[in-house]
Order: sequence, then structure tokens, then C-alpha cells
Amino acid sequence: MSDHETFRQETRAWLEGNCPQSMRSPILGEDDACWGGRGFVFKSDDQKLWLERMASRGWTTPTWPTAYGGGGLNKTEAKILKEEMRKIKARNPLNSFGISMLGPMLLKYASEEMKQQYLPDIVQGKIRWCQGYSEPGAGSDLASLQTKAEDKGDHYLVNGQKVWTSYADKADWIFCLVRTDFDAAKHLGISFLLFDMASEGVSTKPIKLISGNSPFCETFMDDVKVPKGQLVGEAGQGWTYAKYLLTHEREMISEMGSGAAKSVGEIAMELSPTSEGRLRDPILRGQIAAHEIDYASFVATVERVRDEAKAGGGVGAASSTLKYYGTELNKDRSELMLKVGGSDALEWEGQYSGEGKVARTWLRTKANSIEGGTSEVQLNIISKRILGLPSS
Amino acid sequence: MSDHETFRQETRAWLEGNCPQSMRSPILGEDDACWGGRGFVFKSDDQKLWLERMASRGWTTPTWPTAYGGGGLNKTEAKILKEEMRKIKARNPLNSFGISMLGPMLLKYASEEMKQQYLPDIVQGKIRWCQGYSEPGAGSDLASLQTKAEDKGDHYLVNGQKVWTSYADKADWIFCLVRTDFDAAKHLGISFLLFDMASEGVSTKPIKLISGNSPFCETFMDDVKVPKGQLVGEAGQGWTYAKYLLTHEREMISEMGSGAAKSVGEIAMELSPTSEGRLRDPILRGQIAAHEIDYASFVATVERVRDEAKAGGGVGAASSTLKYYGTELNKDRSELMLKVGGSDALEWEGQYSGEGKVARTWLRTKANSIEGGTSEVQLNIISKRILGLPSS
Amino acid sequence: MALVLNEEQQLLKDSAAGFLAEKATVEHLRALRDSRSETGYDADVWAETAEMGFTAMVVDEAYGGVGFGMVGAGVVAEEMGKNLSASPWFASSVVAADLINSMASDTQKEALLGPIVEGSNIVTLAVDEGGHHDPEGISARAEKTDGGYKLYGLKSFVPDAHVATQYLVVARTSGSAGDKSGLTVFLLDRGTQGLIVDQSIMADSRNWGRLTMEGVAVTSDAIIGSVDDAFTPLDKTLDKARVVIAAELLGISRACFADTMEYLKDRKQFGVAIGTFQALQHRAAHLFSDIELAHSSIIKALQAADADSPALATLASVAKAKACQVAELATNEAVQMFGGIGMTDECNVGFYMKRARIAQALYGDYNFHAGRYADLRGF
Amino acid sequence: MALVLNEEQQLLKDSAAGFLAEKATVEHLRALRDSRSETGYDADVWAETAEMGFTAMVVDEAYGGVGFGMVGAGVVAEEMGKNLSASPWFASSVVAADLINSMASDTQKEALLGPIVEGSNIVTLAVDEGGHHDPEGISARAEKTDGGYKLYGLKSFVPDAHVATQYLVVARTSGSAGDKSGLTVFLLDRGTQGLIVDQSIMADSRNWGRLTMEGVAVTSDAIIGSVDDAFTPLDKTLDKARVVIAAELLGISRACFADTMEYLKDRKQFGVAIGTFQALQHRAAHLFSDIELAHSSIIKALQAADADSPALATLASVAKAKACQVAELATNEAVQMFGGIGMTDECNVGFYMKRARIAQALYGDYNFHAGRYADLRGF
Repeated sequence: MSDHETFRQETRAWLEGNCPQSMRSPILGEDDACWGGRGFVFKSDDQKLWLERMASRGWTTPTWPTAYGGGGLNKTEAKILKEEMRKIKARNPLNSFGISMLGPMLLKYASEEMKQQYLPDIVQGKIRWCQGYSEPGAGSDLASLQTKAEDKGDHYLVNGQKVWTSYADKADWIFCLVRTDFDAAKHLGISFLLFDMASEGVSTKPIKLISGNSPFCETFMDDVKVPKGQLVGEAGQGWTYAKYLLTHEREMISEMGSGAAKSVGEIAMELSPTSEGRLRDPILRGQIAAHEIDYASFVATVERVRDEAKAGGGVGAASSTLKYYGTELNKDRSELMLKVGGSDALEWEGQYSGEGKVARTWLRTKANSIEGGTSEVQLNIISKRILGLPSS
Repeated sequence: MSDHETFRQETRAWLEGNCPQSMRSPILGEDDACWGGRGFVFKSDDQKLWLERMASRGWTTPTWPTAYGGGGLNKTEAKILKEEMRKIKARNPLNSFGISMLGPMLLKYASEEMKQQYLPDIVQGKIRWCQGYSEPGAGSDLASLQTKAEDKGDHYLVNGQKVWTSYADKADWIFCLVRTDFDAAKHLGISFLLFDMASEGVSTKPIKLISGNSPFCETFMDDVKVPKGQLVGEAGQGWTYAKYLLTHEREMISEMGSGAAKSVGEIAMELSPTSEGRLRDPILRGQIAAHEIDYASFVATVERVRDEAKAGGGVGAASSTLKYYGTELNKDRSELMLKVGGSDALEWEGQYSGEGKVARTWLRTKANSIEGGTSEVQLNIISKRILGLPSS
Repeated sequence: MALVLNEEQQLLKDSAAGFLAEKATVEHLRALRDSRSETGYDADVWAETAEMGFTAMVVDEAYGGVGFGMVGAGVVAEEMGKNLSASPWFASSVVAADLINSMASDTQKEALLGPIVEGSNIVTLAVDEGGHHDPEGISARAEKTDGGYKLYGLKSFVPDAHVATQYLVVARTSGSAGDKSGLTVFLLDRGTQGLIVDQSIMADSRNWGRLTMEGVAVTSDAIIGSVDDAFTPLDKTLDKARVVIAAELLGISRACFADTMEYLKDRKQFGVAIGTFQALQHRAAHLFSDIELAHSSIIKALQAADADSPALATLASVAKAKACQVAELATNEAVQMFGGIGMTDECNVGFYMKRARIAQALYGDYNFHAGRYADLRGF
Repeated sequence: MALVLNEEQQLLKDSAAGFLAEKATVEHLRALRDSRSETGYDADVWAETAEMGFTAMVVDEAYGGVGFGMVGAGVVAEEMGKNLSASPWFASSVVAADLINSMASDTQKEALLGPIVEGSNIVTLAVDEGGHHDPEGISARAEKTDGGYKLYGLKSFVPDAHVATQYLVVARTSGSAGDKSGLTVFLLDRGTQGLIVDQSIMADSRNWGRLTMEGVAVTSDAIIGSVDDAFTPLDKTLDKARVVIAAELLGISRACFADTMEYLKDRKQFGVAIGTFQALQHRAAHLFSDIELAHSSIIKALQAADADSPALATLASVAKAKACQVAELATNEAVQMFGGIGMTDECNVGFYMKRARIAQALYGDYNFHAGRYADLRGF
């Protein structure tokens, strides 16, 4: 038996014995996920147990080195783990920006000491991180940030404001872009700081969205003291680290919705009038077919990009294509869901619609092509970096 | 009875008595139209008769002043004439760039002497005109033209090359943009000349298009002497006249196809498989409906723009909207016609397909959004002149 | 007829624009929503709306109307769309008023239209029963009894249901779901035994509700028009309603587009106004053209309604379909061009977007009308 | 299976690319067209194509094939698309070869496949009868006679008909148009009494023709596969053919896109390269993304074909539909971005566009496959 086959069988047996039954069904929404962190209240004992068991093997971060608490798996093993988890519908044990965004960047750029200090807590879900990138008025022009970090010898004194900080009101620590040099060129004066959200001078204010939810905050920094040891890499190199991190964020966002349990066509057949085994609205049927043809091609592209990356070569600019197309398709899917449901899908409150689940999800998707770099920014990246079209 | 009602009855009677029966059916293609000019060979006696009779009343140019041979009709009367001609399916007696493009500009900008000299021959179809605007390599940047006209006292000496000259090989005269001042700013050194295509030094070469036809030529001017009297208006003001003329060209092109005898839906019902009174391909049915909904809205817009112009205010930037949308719809219509006909529509030679009528028409429409100002140029105009968006 | 407003219609437009921009704006709607208003509209503004004569557009002059017809209603609806004005105007003063005006007996008109024009009664049409508009598919039924009828069934997506004083309920007196014949309109008073009215909270923060009829007993006097034959006149009123709601969608598109253009001119990124980016300029110019096309199709259909043209059905489907497509594009482009700000509740774009999707769904969405167009045109 | 080419497949791709870019380019096609070539392809190049092994992709090794399978055929087809290589390769070496390879008896394979691989015989499938692909709708009929069958009917849009040596004709041995059962494949030799072959000149300047069968007598030996049951194996071969033609469309899209990008970088207007205009950049970037999606769907479907996956039908419809949509966009964007030059016959864009529409129509256009996808997915 090949090593991989052995690994598969052992993994299957371990999952079978360790994944609680209640953790073998899809989550019902972001509220139902395990986010970890200092103040996190587990929804159930099973949720806590599942996190602990997976974290003990480092399988919350399967490919991270064991030296930092990770699983130390190679890519093939990690794929097998994922496949086996999928087979029993095992939930992701931990949702974490520490894992999906900060961690890969620290692994690549941080000092050994810093890795030792921060990575294990991310693996265990002990610290919940948030991202301090965007600032009011900056939008796509991320590098125009104005949050100031003055060098005060042993610490930086941070003043400024961030916006679109996901779950800042629930996070323990923030990874934050600051300007340490106002004389340097726009992209060169930026540094990358980590600090505790409980630090004196940090405050947050949730932003109410069109979906009625408030997953984002404004974050204010008023004379916040950040020890020098919490600077990642070198001062002035923050933009390089930030871009690397953004590539991972793009990947994550482009996959949102790609785990959708049911296709639009299936849902439509359940909800819409049908006639002789077909949707009664032939135009809707054509629209859904068009969407699903694109979606199937997109999923194949995600697969192909991974396979190509595995065969050598990084993700690189391909992530812009996936981010752009994936988020546009996700919006398209939501518009189709409105058409499928008709006026029923536009209810906002009430049990009938699960408190407006379809409508609120639809509105939420509108942000997909804005957050993590707008569609326009991705198209700019593609046209310049891949197609080599000239700048004006 | 109102004056207009009287006019309508008189017009109807005259048309009934004067329009030959064979001129009461749609033309079969550009070859079947009456173009006039010195060398024109009439397709039939009826065609000649119909031109002469209409020209004798000035009704080839119904709204032009009688002083220049026009019909002298007001807008309402002209509309009535058009309606009555449509009722009996009367053909346009004369296809002419002199009428649709040059004439309106001369009426606005030319000297009285010039009007007397050129307009009556246009009305009578005695002289066939072509347009010398585009130059090789200029494309949308029309004003970058390089054809040189040197002031030699009593004449200009013209040297240069034009391209996309419609039917230059069949035209008698050309209206031609030339550069008379190479030191002036780009738009200011341009003048507007008229000259005989039989002048020494003028030669033409047809351009073979993807449709297999050659309606356009390259036109070469090699030391062509053009008398000063053939300059329109003032030297250096050619760009102003050219732009005015372009507005009329845009209108003309935007209406191409709007006289389509049958809707796509009707044609599809004749050519495509149907089932219980509907097209058997429900996706095609949806695509045709989408096209026709847009087309009906477009036709209503053409009507509204005219009515608004009549109620005061010119055509102005609205012509860009019509040009842009009309040509895109015309291309869309042709793509749909391919879908309707399937492989039958892609035949290129042979009686079965009328020598590839559908395919060649389809290819011809691709030029609609290029000629007379590309769609991109129209969108630039709309965003700047109507929406007031800033230039970079 | 020229596809432009005449002088009177232009004055009406200016008057509606001025009144609504002061009294019934997005801000007013936001306040109603945040206070969880029980009525969902401002009673004083509604009374003023009636005083201004906006409630009298489609009613014959003999019954207190002002004779502006559907062109007038469309002009007002466009301004309502621009301001997202919350009121029972569309349900009562346009749809119910036109149905009564065109179907009811003289006695009924005499009794019903005055209070509608005055705004003292709010009447609403209950036609749909599921998520999709389908007047032929109605299955609510009216069973013949000794003294009249008993009604059973459900009605959903009923505008202003919980504030209405009377309901025009379409029910089946014969045939079965899918038949055009067999439909009859009944007038039900609020509070009639067996009639349960539930409010629905919809995405647009406006008034909607459901009716449940558990054997609602009415006499034959409650019938508007003739028994079994409601479909044709009902569909004509629906066609007019479709064009007027298309005009509201046009107003939404125009206002949302205007806000977006202003933002493109003001908002700076990378040191320049984002309106200088050609990719955005071209999308804006395309959207502008689309809005102009929708405008033309709507005014053409409104005029056809007033002229009682046989082309109304086709033109109404063109206008509603085009307006739906344009409103979807305009609101989606707005949130994308506004970026993060467009995602926040404090920005008006979300309000436009939510109301647009509701108005798109009402009386047939794009797909309904594109399919209907193809049927009407015989392909 | 990883969605990337393995080393052997990559070598095949490089070899095809090199060979075709030298021997069978758009320029060669233009020359064939302008000389009104009677055969429509270059016999020497065709012989070389066979020598290089490209004609042996889909045939079992036992019959002279090289075992590259459909992935191999797709790789070659993409390069043929890039060059618009004119040859009977697709009709004979892919479609006919696969049909025989999968349906014929050992004796038939022994007899037929060798000459196909050698390129000495050109065999083509005659399935369609009208403007639209519709294998179930076949009405050409084969009437049972004493010694065999007599065939009657018309076949149109037959690739390489007038240069073929043999025809695989699908005809109805029972049932009527619309039935899946009752179809049978017959092998007809060129020149058989009653078989009339007419060339059609199509927009792509490639080889097409019509067959008229006026009682073509054949013995039962002419039957490939079993009587009445051809639909299922035929549709499987068609699915493979659909993906391979999708790969050709991908090649066309890529070449056309590459030419366009080059033009955008070189062509100057208003003093700058037109590739600096953001509106064009965004359209180019979108198109690029679309081409990448088509690529992925095609390689996935090609692998499914070789793995004999039950998902082939769905994946084939996804791949063909996506390739059709992308090729239409790529060619239309090309002519628009090239402007006037793109309208001239001397520019290659027109050739790409014409061939693309033909390849789009062949074995089901976008609409056919979108509808088929919906049927297969049960909605």
C-alpha cells in the first residue's frame, strides 16, 4: 500500500472516531461557525471538543510546520485530509483570519521569534485576529493610508482610523498597516504592526450594512502604544507583506459560495413552478443554465490553477482572475436566487423566509466584488501583469 | 379640413399616380438602390422615372429650400410624405451621401454661391458624392489627418491618402478634409475641400472586406489641383464643418436596419423548428425577446429624440446615444439571425442562401460600430458631454 | 402623439417633484423604518398628496378625477421612484382606482371613487398568491351560497394590505388554476368575518401583507364587473399598473444614477476623481443610454394606455421588461461604483436597490414580460 | 486527475504547434481559398500530418493508434484552431475514427482504421439534416430490402463531404423523427449508386457538403454497430467530438485574442497606444478570464472522455457551450478593437470569426448545449 493510501486510511479512521456527530453537517451561517479567541462562547461542547481534537494534531492548519503547532502535512496529504473531511461532511473546526490571512504571511516574512510567539495561538484558536488595512476615503487606493505610527524609541505611538475591519469588535488582536515614514514614496513608508485590541486607546464602532447586519467596524486608534517587538519584518516594507497577504485573501473570497450545497437549478426545481419536469419559466431555465455553465467552468479553473501551482509555479496573478470571476458569479447566483424565489425571496423579517435569508445573502454578496480588492482593481492587475497592456 | 390633411390627401394622390408599381417594394440590397451620378446605370426605366418625378418636386430632399431645388416642406409635411410613401412601400428614389451628409452641412455653412452651385445637382441625383475623412492609421483620431493642401494662390495642391472612402470608385466628386496649416493646433489646421474625382492625380483602389464585398476604397491624391473656389467656408474651420456633418452621419448609421421589414421573431418562426406555436429552442426565444424589447425601446427613443428636437433643442449629444445603441443592436440582430438559421445561415455561395446573404450581412454589420465614430468614441462623448464626467 | 410631455404634464411633473422632494424622501422612509412605524407612511403627507390632486390621476372627471390619465400617473410615479416616497398612492390611487373606474357599475363608482380620491379610503388589489405573478394561475375560490359567495384562499404580496380599508380580491368562481375564464373581482371590507390580514416586512421597508380568507361571506353586491369574466379587464388594469410601476423603476434608476455620477465626480482615488477612469465612464455612458431607452418605452406605453390602444399589452411588457433590466443594472452599478460606502445602510443606494427588486417583482418581472412579449408577438 | 498536461501531452502540443505553424496556417487557408482549391486542403501536408501521428490519436493501439486519446485530440485541435489549419483531420481522424473505434466490429475496425490512421482514406460522419444539430430528429430512412437496405434522404453540413472516400450515414431503420431509438449507422462508399455528393461553399472557406440519397442500396455488412440502437454510442462519439471542436474554438479564441493584444500594444491613437485605454483593458481582462474558464472546462471534459466517465455528457455540454460563448466574444471584441483594419480581408480576424461561427454551429451551438445541460441536470 502506498504511503498516501495508508495516510488516507488512518485519517479516515481518526476522523470517524473523533469528529462528533453534530459537527458533521454544514454550518447554518457565520454565527454558527467556530471563530475561537479569548472571549468566544462555544455553541456546544461538541464544537469545543472538535476544535481541541483537530488543533491537537495541528489539523486546523494542516500544512503549517509542526514546529509552530501545524500539521506538517505535504500538499497531497492535506488534500486527502480535506477529501476525507468532506466525505463525512465534517465542519471546518476553526474559522480564522489568523489562518487564512496573517499566518501565511508570518510564515514567509516574520522572524523566528515572532513565529514562535504568534503561530501556535492561531493554530489553537486562542487568539482571534482582525485586519486593519482600509481607511476612510482610501477605497481601492489602499496604499494612500494615513494612520501614523511615530517611532518613540521602544514603541510606536499609533494614531488614526481604520474602516471595514471585519469583526473588530470581537477580535483579540489586529494586524495593521501604518505609515512610519511620511517622506518616503507612497508604497515605501508603510509598516506592518501587530497589537492587542485591548490596548489603551483602541476603540471600535460597528458599521450597519444594507443587509441589516454589522460584520464590519470602524476602528479608532488614539495614542496607542505598540512595542517595537510587534513590528513584522522591517519598517517600510509593510506594503510587500500586505500584498502577499492580499493574494491569500483574494483566494479566500473567490471561493466564497463555491461550497454551495445545492445548485441554483436544484433550488429552482424545488421552489418554482415546473411543467413536465422542466422549470415553467423557460427564460429562467436559460439563465440558470448560463450561470451553471460558467460556474462549472469556474470550479474547473480553481482546480486547474491549484494543479498548475502544484506542478510548479505560484498562484500569482491567477488569483486576480479567480477573485474577479468568482465574486461576479456569486453575485449573479444571488440575483438568480431572487428570480427563483420571486417576491417570497424579498421578505426581510418573519419565519417564512428565515428572517430574510435569501434577501440578506443577496445584499451581502454585493460586497464580494469590493472587499479584498474591487473587480476593477483585479481587471487592472490582469491587464497589466498578465496581458502586459501599457499604463497611460 | 386642416392644411395638413389637405397636404396628406394631395400627396397620397400624387404618389398613387406617379410611383411606378415596381418601385413599391423594398430594395434587395445596396446594388438594387438608385445612387444617381454621372456614370450610373439605371436598373430599370421605372427607377429612372421615379427619380425624375420625385426630383422634379424636390422630394428627394423634402425639407431643403425650393431655392436650391428642394421640396420646401416643413417638418410635419415631410413626416406626412414619409408616412404616405411607407404606406405604399415606395422606395427611396435616391440613395445619396450628398443628401444625407454633405447637403445639410453646405446648407448651414457654405456661401450662397456654393449652395447654388452644388445643391441642385444633389437634389437631382446628377452628381454622386463620396466622403474623404479617414486616413490610414488615424482610426478614431480623425483630426490627426495628414493629407496636405498647399496654398498655391488660385488653387490648393493636394497630396495624401484617404481610406474607407465609400464607393470612391463610383463617385463623381469628393468632400475631403485636408490640412492647410501644419503649425496650427491639431483641430485648427483643417480645411474642407470639394473636388472632382476625375481631377488629374486622383486614383482609387477598392478594399476587399471580410464580407467579400468592396464598398470602400483607398483614395490617393497626387498633386491634385483644387481651385480655391471649392473651399467650403473658411480655411482652418474644416473641423467644425466636419463635426456637424458627422452628427448627420451618426444619425444615418443608427437608423440602418431600423427599416428592417421583418422582426427577428417573425423570421425565426419561418425558419426554425417550432412546437405548439412557439420556437422549439426556448433559449433562442428568450434571446429574441430580449433583442426585440431593446429594439422596440430604441425605436421609441429615435421617435422621442425627434419629437424633443421638434419641441425645441437640437439633436446634439443624443445622436451619440442613438449611434451607439442602434449599431450595437444591429450587430446583435445579425448574430441572432445566425442562431436562427444555424449552419444554413453560414453558407457563403450558392443559390440556397442567396449567395450567402445572411452571412455577408452579418459581417457587414460589424462595421456599424466602427464607421462614423466607433462605439468607444460615442461612449466617450456621452460620458463627457452629457454626463459631465471629468477627463483624466 | 409626440413622445414628449405637454405643458400641463410638465407642470404636474414639477409640482410632484417639488412636493415629494420636500415631504416624502428616502430620509422620510428611513425614519419610518427606524421607528418601526405601524402605518408605514405619514398620514399628514398622505392627506396633502390627496389635496394636491395626485390621487385623482386616473379617475374619470365625473367621479372627482382630474383627467391626467396614465401619463399623469406615470409622471408622478417617476418622481415617487426618485424619492422612494412611502404612501399607498400606487396601490389605491392608481391600481384600485383604475380597476374600479374601468370595471365597476356607476353606483359602485359613485360610492367608491370619491373616498379614494380624497385619500380617506385605501383600497388595494389582491391578485398574487405565490412568489411569482400569475393572474391566470389564481386558485383562491369563491363558492356560491344562498345570499352570495364564500371566499377561501390565500393572497400574498398585497401592497398596503394592513393599512387598507377595502380589498379588491380576485377569486375563482369557476374553472381551475391556469384558466383565463372563471375569475371574478370581489370587494371586501376590512374586518369582514373570516378575513385575516397579516403584515409582511419586506426588503423595501414599505407596506406589504398577506390575506387569508377562511370562508369570507359576501353578498353579490360585492362583485365588481361580471362574474367569471374578470380576466380581460383585470389584465388591462394590470397592464397600466405595470407601466406605472415601470415609471417608478425609471425614477429609481435615474435617482440612483444621478447619485452615482455625483459620487464619480467627487470621489478621489489614486489622486484623481474616479470619474476620470474610462472603464467607469463607458459603463456609465452605456447605463445612461439604457435609462433613456427605458424612458422612451414607458412614455410610449403610457400614451397607449390613455389612447386605449390595442398595442397596450405588448408595449406594457416592453416597458416593464426594459425598466426591470435597467433598474437592476443601475442599482448594481451604483453599489459597485460607490464601493464600500454603497454597502452601508447610511448610503441611499441600498434603499434604491431593495425597492427596485420589489418593484421589479410586482406584476411580473423581466422574465414574465419577456415571455409574455414573445407570446404576444407569436414566437 | 490533475487538470494539467503531462509531459508526453506537452510534447505533443509543442510538436503540433511547430508543425502547424509552419505547414497549415491562416495564410495557407487564404491561398487555398483564393485559388479556389478543388480539394480544400494540401495533400502533402495531410500526408505529413499522418506521418507525424496526429491522425492516430483516438484509435486503439491494436489498430495502429498511439493511445493519446481525446486529451491528445484536444491538444492538437487547439493548435489547429490557432492556425485555422485546413484538413480533414477532425472529420476523419477524430469523429469517424472514434465512431468506428467504439461501435464497429473487430473485422470492420481491422479494415477501416488503418487507412484512416494512414490518411489514405477520408471518412466523415453525416448526421445533421437541417440548419440545426438535432440527432434525435433524423428523418433520413433506411428501408429493409432482401439483401440489405435502401437509403433515402438528405444530409447537410457534412464536413469534408466532397473529398471523403467513405461516409458514416446515420439513418432511421424504425420510429420517426424525434425518437431516440430506431437509428442505425451505415458505411457508404463514395460513388455508390444513388449517392449524390454536392460541395457547399461555407463562410469559413473550408470543406463542407450535402449528401442526397435516392435509394442507395447497401448490404447488411454496411451496418456499423447494431440496428436501431445507434443513438447512445453515437451521442457518446458526438460528445467527444463536441469537446474536441470546443478545443478548436479555444485555439481560435486564443490566437484571435493574442493578435488583438498585440494590436492594442502597437496601435497608436491620440498619441498613445490604444492598449492604455482602461475601457479596452477591462474588456480584455474580462475576455482573458473567460478564455481561461473555457480552457478549464475543456480539459476537464477531455479527461472525462478518456476516463469513460458518466459525467461526459454534462461536461461536454458545459465545454462546448462555454467555448461557443467565449469564441463569439473573442472574435467580436477583436474586430471592434482592430477597428477598420479588422473589417478587411487582409486581416486574419475575419477568418477567425467565420471559422468560429461554423465551429460554434457544429454538433450543437450554445443554445443547444445550454438547453441540453438543463435537461441533463433535471431543471
